[in-house]
Amino acid sequence: MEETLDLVLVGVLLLNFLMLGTSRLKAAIHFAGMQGVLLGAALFIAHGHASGRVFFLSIATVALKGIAIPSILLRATRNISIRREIEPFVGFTASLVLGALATGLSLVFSRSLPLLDEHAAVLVVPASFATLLTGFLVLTTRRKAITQVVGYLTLENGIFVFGLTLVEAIPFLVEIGVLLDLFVAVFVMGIIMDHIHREFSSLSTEHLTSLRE
Amino acid sequence: MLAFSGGGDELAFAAGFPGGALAVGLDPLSAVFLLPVAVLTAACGVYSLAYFPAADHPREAPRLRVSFGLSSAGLIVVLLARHSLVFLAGWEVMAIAAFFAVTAEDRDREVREAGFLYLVSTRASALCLLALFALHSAATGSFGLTPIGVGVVAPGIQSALFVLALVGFGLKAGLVPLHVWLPPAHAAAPTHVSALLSGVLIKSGIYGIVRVVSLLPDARPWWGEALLVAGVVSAVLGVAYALAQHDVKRLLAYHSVENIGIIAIGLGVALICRSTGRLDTAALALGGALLHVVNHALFKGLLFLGAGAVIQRTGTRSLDALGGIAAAMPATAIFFLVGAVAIVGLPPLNGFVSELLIYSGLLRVVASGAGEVWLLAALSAPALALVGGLALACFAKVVGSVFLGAPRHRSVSRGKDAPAAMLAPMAALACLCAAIGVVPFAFAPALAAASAVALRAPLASLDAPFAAISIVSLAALALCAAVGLALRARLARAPLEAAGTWDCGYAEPSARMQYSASSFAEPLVRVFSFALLPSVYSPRLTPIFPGPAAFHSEVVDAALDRILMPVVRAFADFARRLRVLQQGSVHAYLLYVWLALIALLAVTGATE
Amino acid sequence: MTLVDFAAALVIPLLFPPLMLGVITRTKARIAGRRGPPLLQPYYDLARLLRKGVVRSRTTSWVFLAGPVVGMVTALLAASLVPIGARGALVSFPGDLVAFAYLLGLGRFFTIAAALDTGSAFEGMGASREAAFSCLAEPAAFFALIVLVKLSGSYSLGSMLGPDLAELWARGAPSLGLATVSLFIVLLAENSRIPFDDPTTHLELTMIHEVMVLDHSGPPFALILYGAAVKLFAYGLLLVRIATPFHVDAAALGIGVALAELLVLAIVVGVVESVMARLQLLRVPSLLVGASLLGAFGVMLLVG
Amino acid sequence: MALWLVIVPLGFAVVAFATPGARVRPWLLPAAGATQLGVVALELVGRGDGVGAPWLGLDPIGRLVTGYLAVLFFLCAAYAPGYLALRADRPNRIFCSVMLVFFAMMNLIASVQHLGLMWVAVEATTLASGPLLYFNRNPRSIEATWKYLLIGSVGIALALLGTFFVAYSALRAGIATSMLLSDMLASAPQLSRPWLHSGFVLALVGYGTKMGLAPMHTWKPDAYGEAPGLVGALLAGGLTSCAFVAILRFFQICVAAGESEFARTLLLFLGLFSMAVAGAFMVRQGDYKRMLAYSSVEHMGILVLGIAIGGAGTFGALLHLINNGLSKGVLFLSAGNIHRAYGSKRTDDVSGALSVLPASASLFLAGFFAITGTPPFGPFVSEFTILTAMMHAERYAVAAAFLGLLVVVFVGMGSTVLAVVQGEPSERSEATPYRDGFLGVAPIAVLLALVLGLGLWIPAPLLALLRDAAAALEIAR
Repeated sequence: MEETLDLVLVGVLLLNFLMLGTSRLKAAIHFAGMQGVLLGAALFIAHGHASGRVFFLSIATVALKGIAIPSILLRATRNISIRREIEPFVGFTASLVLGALATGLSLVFSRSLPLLDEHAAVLVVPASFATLLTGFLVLTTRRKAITQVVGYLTLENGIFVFGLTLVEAIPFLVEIGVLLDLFVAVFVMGIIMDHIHREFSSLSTEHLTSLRE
Repeated sequence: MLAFSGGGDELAFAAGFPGGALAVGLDPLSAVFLLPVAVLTAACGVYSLAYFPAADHPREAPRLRVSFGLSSAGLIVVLLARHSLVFLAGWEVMAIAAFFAVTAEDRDREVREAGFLYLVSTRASALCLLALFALHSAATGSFGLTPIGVGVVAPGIQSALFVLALVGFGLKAGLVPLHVWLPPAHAAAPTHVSALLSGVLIKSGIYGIVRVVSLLPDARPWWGEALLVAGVVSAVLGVAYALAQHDVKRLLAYHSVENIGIIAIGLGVALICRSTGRLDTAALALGGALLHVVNHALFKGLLFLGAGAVIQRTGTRSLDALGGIAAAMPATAIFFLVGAVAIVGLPPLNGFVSELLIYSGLLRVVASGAGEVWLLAALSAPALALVGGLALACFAKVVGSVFLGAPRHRSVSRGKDAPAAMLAPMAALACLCAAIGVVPFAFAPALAAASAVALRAPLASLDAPFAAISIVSLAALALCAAVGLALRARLARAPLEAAGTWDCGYAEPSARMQYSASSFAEPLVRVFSFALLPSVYSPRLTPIFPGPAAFHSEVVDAALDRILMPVVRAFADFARRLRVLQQGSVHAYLLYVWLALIALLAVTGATE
Repeated sequence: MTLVDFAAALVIPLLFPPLMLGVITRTKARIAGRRGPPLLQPYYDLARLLRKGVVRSRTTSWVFLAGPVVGMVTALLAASLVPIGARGALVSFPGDLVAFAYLLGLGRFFTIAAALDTGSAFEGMGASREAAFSCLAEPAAFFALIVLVKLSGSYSLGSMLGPDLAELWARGAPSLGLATVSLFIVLLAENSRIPFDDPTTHLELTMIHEVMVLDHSGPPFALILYGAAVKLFAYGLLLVRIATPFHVDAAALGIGVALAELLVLAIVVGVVESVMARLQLLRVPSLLVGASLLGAFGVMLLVG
Repeated sequence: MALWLVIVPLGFAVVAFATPGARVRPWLLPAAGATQLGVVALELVGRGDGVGAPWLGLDPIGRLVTGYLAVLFFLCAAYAPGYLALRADRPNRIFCSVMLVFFAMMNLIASVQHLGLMWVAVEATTLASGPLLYFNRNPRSIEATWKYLLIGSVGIALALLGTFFVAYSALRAGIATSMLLSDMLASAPQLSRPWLHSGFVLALVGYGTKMGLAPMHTWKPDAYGEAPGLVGALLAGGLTSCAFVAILRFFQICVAAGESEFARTLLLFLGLFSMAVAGAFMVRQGDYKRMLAYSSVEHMGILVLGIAIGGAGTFGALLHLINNGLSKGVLFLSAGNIHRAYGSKRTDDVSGALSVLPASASLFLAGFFAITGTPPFGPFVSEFTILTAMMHAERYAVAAAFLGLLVVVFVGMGSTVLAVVQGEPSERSEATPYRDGFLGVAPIAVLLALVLGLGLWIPAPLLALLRDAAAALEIAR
């Protein structure tokens, strides 16, 4: 079981790097979606037993994180027909280097925290931190509003990974609530992005700096 | 009046506060301060009916009436409060209502700016008091303003309380260099509000200092010394600045700074004597200070009301534009003259009595020669004399340039004096000034009782030569009257010839050639230029046929324009540069969140 | 206080002062090699002025006449506070030295007001100078008196200048010496003598006291002249008592000695006026501040 | 039972969504507010029946905050019909129903006893307030909403991680964790310290973002500046208080774990920093609604500062929560009226409001004096209590900094407020026909009366509630 989980998490880490390295908007969204699918699987594996509840949660995760949310974002990209590139403040190579650095730091940081033995053995905690930091990088270095949502999604994915250590403690209601919140958040952001596009004919956040001191 | 005779009553009612019962009370100390409040509020209230009629100011007058009354009421609450929250509430009601009274004519930019400066100062003062009372309640475990027993509060805390009181109340009273708000606010306010402000409101600061010191059991000598030095500096600089003013209301305001300084000198001497155990001298000096509080309310109120009558008539506050008004407004001129003689501290009026008591305190400290503190008193007494001389020069200038000589202002033609509603309050105040000057002993018991409360000492009568003062005053009045009558009788028989003023042979003298107020003050301003830093705009005259040119000199307030404003500007500049951090970039904002997280985690990591 | 003392204290300030002016004038004349007017000339002048008519400026009000009256009355009252010799003064109480200064202040206030009432540029100028200089002289006088207060341990003129004055000199001679010098400077300044002011000058621009009273004439002018003499007398009395601390027990003799000393002082003033030139007006404040510093130095010497 | 507090507004939200008439719909808001007042009164009288337990329940903090929220919401809701009648050009179906959902979620935050569910509720308020902010539908409000959503959501995500960390601290200690507050408090002494500390920091930053503590406050001026005054009042008075409650829950755990010193140090630092940043940005602030946002930042700083000091400071902070919220209601609603009348929120354009809108401008001015701690208004009492606590704890340097910053804030705020209300009325006021009306002024006046009342007299039940709530935060002391 631990090996399978690690395998899935390695996949998650890999997707982080792909996301930092890609220059294409749609690809980034797809990577985030794939991460969502992997998380659904990881949740199933982490529980270690197949109850109806676990099954439902995994399916819901895959459905929302893997399918519904990416499709909202993809719909938003349809609006922007001309410039579909990611416009970073920090170059792709530099982003990759930073991502690697972040992953390394996550490994070090998770060592410094006292983990239970069963969690020390697997990649859960470092993968969580690494994904979190990747999300942060995407949030702060990518110019388009839509990439920021992708970053936020990745950030949430990182936290979700950490949640795998607490599968016993987190009640069903909370798990579903978190998922729903995320979905609604992206849904609302999607609507706002729609309006941004309508108002400014662009999704670049450069237009969103009129409110200032 | 009730409280002068006996001990104070206390009234308490319970309320849902963490602080417990809210108490008010009246004791002789409160009563001494209450008296001028009542008199001046009434006088200014009557005066305002004619000075600021609702018919001429439909928008401002109702608001002004309310705020005027509220500030007076707040002051009364302050004087009666025996609970720090009640005190603070009264304090702020007074201060904020006074703000609205000062800014009654808020369409004028100058008024708004002055009002804002006042508002900020009063807030700074209130926050000092907040700290004061918070520390007090933390140290004593109670919000009650009752004397603290010996040994309850550590000496260091007591000193901290004193310093907070000195700064907080000093801001309100206008001790230099905390006086910056005072001149502009007085100039901006409607004149009867200036009278109230200067006459009684700023005295709440004095009351606060006296009250707080009366609560503390162990007075240190340096408290009194600090107060004495602050008083001397305020008095000298206040009057020096006053001398350099061209605006009659600013001038009177600076005289308030001076008089507050004189009061502080008395308080300082009293505190020094209290800490060294010479209670009779302390009572004498404190009695003088308290009497000066009352006196200043009377004569400064009188002067402001008189000035207001002139301003209403002529529409200008500039001394250099006035002159010869005595002919048109004889009654106002006489009342103003009475106020001027009183504020300079000359016999036979009330200012002389209180200054004499304060001098007596100083001289007794010198005479006793105890420790090293006598030297401070020995240097302060001549400083007080200098202040007296400067005040004399200053009021000679005001009286001379406003009321005497020939009119410089077109609108001053022969006409009617101010209306009765304005003259009657002035007359009442002038009579009170004379009464205290001629029969000071009538007021001695009240002063003694108040001093006893403030000094935490048993009641004893003041050891002051009130009878001799009476004799000198009466003799001066009687002799002047006798000689004056004799002269009049003699002149009635003498050949009298009217002529133009002798101008040393110049053929065509005009009113504009009179010695102006600025010129009058020039020699003294020059002497004090090291402190006043006057800016002089003097034209260069070409040798043959010079064109029209004007000479102008101006003295700005050093504490405000050379110290405070640069600091404020520097801070505002710094704040403006910080705005770079918030330029609308959501990326930067997200970065701040992360930086905060990292910083806090680092702090956490470091503490483990 | 005996009856003789009382009578003396009442009569001398009234009658004696103009004589001092006569002595000064005579001294100056003698030094200049002239015979000079008679010693009693000031009395004749006063009598003549009192008989004369009055010319009044049209701009003036009652204040113009109040000036001379108040000036004279306050000078007389101030003089009554100073003891003649070691004997008591007419009125004496703790703090009377303050009353002395402030009574003279009242007189000055009204004199200045009267000058400003004429609306003349020249009189305004004189008033301004008078106000400025006496204001600077006041601290000097106070420093001198403070030295006495500290040494004598009391603050009424009667006991400060009482019989023990000689003993005070023994304890604080340097301080009292400085105080005497500073008080002499104050006397010259307050009474408008050279080097501060030249009563005999004819150029209005350089005058102080004289220019203030340009418009006065007849009886009011007599009051002014008389008041000035009384003021000189009061200051002189103070100065000679401090400078000559002897105690003469017999009442009449003590008074006689004091008056003789006053005449000597008048001669000294005359000599000073003859040998010195009038100071440049802009330098006057420096001299007065200097006098204050002398007094302050005297006070400092008493530390310890 | 506590569940009603959430269900009632949700029910009204459904009704509002279903109601067809745009004129009638706004009146559902005050109706919901009034009903909620009744429910809260019943809740506060009864000791709770345990329905919904252990997830929902009203501890003293919950009772205090739900009661306060009901009052604030009722008065803001009473203002709403008048406001929405003026904005008849805008559809209000979403606005009304979302506002009720938002209110329901705030009640959920205050009454929930489960850390995970609390997070869900907080995030839900973020999402619900998005449409409220976006009511004006102009480019500026889009920008504000975008920033609010993004920064808010990212911050909240960190809070979720913090919640997980704290839960893991129990797991690490070998305790079967349920994330229920009562369980966490009971097992607090054994919790694994590194996880607890990091978890607290994350929760503090996360919920602090929501609360608007500097330097996570950046969304605030934009959001408050662009939102209608009504929404600003609910955000500044209600939402920030709820986020504060969320932080208090974590603080409670720290206290129970004997780690109060650690938590207080962080709170002290953030509190003073927030006040300083707010002060610096309030100086020469030319936009009076942004100025109110910085005032909110400042007062959030005061709240955490009070908790950081402890003792009477805790009491003061809880009292200040109410005082600040009600005063902010006064300020935002009256500022909204002024904004409406002048069509501008720049002080360059707006002056002489006292002449144009005597009632609103007077209330605005009174609100300014109230919020800056002028007696006899309520905030004075709470700030004074906090200051007394500082003196009592002998934190003199903190007290000096606190007072110094209050002066700076007063100067900054005062110059802006006075520029608006005083002086000659500017021509901008001619541009719109809006003037004071009963519906636009009466609710604000009632709010102000409450603020004044709290400065003069604290009713005994409220006093008891405050004391209980403060005690709940001071167990380990």
